Amino acid sequence: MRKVLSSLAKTANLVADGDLVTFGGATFHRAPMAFVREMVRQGKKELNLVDREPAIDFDLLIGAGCVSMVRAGMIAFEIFGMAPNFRRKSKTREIIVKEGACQPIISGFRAAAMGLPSLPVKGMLGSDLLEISEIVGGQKLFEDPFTGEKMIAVRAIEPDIAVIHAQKADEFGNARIEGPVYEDVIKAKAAKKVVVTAEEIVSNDEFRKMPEATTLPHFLVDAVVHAPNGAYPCSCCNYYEVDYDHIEEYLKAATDDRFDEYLKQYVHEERVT
Amino acid sequence: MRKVLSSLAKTANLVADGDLVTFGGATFHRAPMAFVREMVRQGKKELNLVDREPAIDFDLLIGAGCVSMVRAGMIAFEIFGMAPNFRRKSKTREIIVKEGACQPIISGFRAAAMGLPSLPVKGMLGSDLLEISEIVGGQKLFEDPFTGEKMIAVRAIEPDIAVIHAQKADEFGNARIEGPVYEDVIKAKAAKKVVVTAEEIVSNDEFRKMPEATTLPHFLVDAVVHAPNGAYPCSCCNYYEVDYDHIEEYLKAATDDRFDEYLKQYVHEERVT
Amino acid sequence: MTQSIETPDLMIHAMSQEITDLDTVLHGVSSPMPVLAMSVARQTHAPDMAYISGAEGVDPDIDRIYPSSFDHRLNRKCVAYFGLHEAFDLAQRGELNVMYLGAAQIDVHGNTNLSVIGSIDDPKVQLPGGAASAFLMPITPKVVIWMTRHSTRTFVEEVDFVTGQGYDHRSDEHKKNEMVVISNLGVMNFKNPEREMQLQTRHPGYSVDEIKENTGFDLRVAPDVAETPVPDTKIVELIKSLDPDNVRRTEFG
Amino acid sequence: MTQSIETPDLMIHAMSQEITDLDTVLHGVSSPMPVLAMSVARQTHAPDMAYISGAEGVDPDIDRIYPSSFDHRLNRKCVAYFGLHEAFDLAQRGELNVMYLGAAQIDVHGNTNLSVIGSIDDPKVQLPGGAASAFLMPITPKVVIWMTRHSTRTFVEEVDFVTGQGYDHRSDEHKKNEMVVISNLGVMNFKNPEREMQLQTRHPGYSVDEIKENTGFDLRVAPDVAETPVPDTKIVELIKSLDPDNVRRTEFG
Repeated sequence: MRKVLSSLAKTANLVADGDLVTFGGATFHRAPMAFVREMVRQGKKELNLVDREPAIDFDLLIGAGCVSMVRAGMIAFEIFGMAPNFRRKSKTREIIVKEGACQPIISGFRAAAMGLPSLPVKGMLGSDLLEISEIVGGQKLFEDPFTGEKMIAVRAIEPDIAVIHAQKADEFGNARIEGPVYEDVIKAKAAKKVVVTAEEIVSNDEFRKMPEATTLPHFLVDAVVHAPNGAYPCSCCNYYEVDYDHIEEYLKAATDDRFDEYLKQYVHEERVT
Repeated sequence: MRKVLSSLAKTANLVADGDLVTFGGATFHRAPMAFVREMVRQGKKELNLVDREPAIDFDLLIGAGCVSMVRAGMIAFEIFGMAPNFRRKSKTREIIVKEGACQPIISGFRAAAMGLPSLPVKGMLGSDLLEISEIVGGQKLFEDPFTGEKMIAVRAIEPDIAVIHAQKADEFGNARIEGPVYEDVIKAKAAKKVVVTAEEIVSNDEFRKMPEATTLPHFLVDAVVHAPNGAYPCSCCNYYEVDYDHIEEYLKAATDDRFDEYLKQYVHEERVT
Repeated sequence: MTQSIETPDLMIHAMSQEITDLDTVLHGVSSPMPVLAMSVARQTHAPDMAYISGAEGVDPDIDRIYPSSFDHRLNRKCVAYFGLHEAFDLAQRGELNVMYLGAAQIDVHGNTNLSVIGSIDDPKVQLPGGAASAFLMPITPKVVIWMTRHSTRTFVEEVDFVTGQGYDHRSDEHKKNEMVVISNLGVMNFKNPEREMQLQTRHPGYSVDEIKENTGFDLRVAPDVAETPVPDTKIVELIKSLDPDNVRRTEFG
Repeated sequence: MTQSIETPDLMIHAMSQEITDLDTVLHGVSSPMPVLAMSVARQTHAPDMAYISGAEGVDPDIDRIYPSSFDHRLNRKCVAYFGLHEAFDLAQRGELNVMYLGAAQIDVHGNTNLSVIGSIDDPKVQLPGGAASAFLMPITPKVVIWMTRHSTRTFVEEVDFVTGQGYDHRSDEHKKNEMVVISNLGVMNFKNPEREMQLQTRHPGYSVDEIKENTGFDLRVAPDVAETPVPDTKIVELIKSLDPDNVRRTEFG
């Protein structure tokens, strides 16, 4: 194991303009928001974002002008309604939306995690989404070599970088996620580069005391960043809950055309540890 | 959750002659030996066994005349040498051996676990094993629908029953495996029926205190049996180690043509709790 | 106002009735109504069902809901974690019995739209996306669609975009699977040979004609059409206690 | 007798030298020699390698070995668990750098046989099986084959059955991957344009001619053939301490 402890600024530098990027977590939970804000500060451009059910992480990057393409099963603010910047910029065509379905996106990550060019899935047949996906090259009808059953082959999704916020990590890149893991292990295996941001940096011994709790072994991780409150305003199980008030404040700012103010206050003037 | 706590005798009754059967564990570790011995006592016939790297579990059933077909990546007693009954009965053609390779067997289980008719794997091309597998229908060459890359499709392996020995279970079928898990979760998802034998039956509350440690949720499990020392002479992590002396005794009995004595002493006259 | 207060509870109760004991049930994102329906079912007529939360907890002891359906507090005292990709594998194996899905539009064949209003190439409104609909609709033994705004704009002759597959977009094998639509006006299913939507029960206070008027196609009526059963006080109290902040009402805005 | 005592240690040391730091390395079943080689590498020249045990532990702190290479005590103080199916995914991604495999027979092209002696339809001897060989041999950047009984019966003109693919059974892409054969007589590789086996180093006490005589085909000799380096006392002591019961000697029977 070699030491891979780094800083937000340095690791965000690993993201190149135009990269295919995915994040750990789901909707308002354990998204790597500190890293997302650093990406905004670094002025990333033309990112290609992919995830199953993202929310404020994608919307913030879209609102800040970092994104040119989004592929997701659903992007929304749950009961709070539409993702405001996504809604606006998809209408003006400032971003291209490639709607997927959750399972093909998960299976695309899985194919890449397994080192396969594609993976079969069921369902999908008969949906207009399939047609769109076929056109953009993400899915293809094929027949199972044994049964002849009509299946959908989902092309591997291999992000240039996956950023995952964990509760604990050590300086070598071992990471422990507490509570729901979502597709985070799959994403880490699928991506070319993996950055873990963590609430706490603990000793390697802590991991060796409870190896069954280790979610990501060090050899899957390229860099680790100490980022306390790194998921805020999203939740981080065992550390803090979603700040639903902040979500509403975000929505209000984006809807009232005061998103620049939001960015100034919460992103550009954020004090980074 | 409904209660599924049962007995060795009743659950072994779930195995029908001719069934495709797999076991949890690997070589001398956490094989469900108490269940295997009960299968011998019940005189199962013409079983079709499949696993990645089995050892004494398969060999005991073969020696007792319960088996007609074996498919494995490797079946051996590690440094102790050949599996004695497997060696003898494969030579006399009393059992049919379909040699697989570990990855196609694991991937066959995975395909079934994922509800897919087949799953692609890499490697395999150029091995005579592939030819054999193609003849028996387990593997097929195909081209990836996107890249055209030559891949091997592995047909799903859906055992009629998977028997898994766990350290802890509750009366509803929730099970916790400690230490290495091998392909046990995959097998449980792949099989039509799943029996868990467990060192200890603990309360449901024990599971709710540490849900992240639950290996198999109840809805994957059809029956649970309290089987202390249920992996013996194999190991059960955190409970007991392999009894290597017993392994040597077994080998000696089988090699010296005293296997009936072994069966009498350790299987037929075993006192079952 | 009485009606608007009661409709969510009536719907939640109806949604809960679609679960039979021993069913394995999953809910998705943005799903306060399904979370409540599953909780009610488990605490009343289906105590042995397998409850898989979108937040990944299995059989959690839910004391209350939150604005996010993935809030990890919804995993309180769960017995295990089960990831969405695992639940989807279960669905591919045919072992996920019931799933709840939403829709912005639905048509006579049960096609749902969660993608765009208008044309896909030049949408009037970009919707949030279908999430698991296109995957789960055809292959799940029972899909329950809940819609809180039953009108001629949401129950349409033909959806603008087929996100989730109705019966006319399915293979023969997948035509066997059941769909139930539970709206703020009534409960619809497709239990006829043509697999077209029919009214099975009307919510108290709504006539068959009123419901037909609010539907953008000629809505069939089941021969045994009846009134939607009203939940008893105990169930209403249960729902209230599980949702003290009235999260369930946000969908009725 | 001195020679027979030292050969395992000489081989283990040679096997350990095939690992460079930062390599991700896996061992399989029935593998006391690879376990010792990986342990030696990690405690000497490759401290940062990723060690994946066949017993599933990652970077365990191994104090001693056991008759079974899957003995869970080999996971002592590991930092994580990583299942074989996960390690195989890693291999399919090209991220498993080194794998150790056994063989009952090997030929000039590096084809290995672990399946049958004689014909597959009427085998003289049914062997235990190839385990991961057919999967990993072509796709792994470096495969190290260890063989403890170098003779004309094990190093053969043509294997009875191709379990693991030699270079003449590989696609052009997979021909790029390296193979090293470490026997009780010497170290062989395939570093020539024809990808045929060649002697790279001979173990102390064996001449090139002796090794060629014990080989069932015309063994090439590398232009820079040399003597296999002998491990220093510290390494020999380390091996001894890791294997107090001489498990490593069972393969030399």
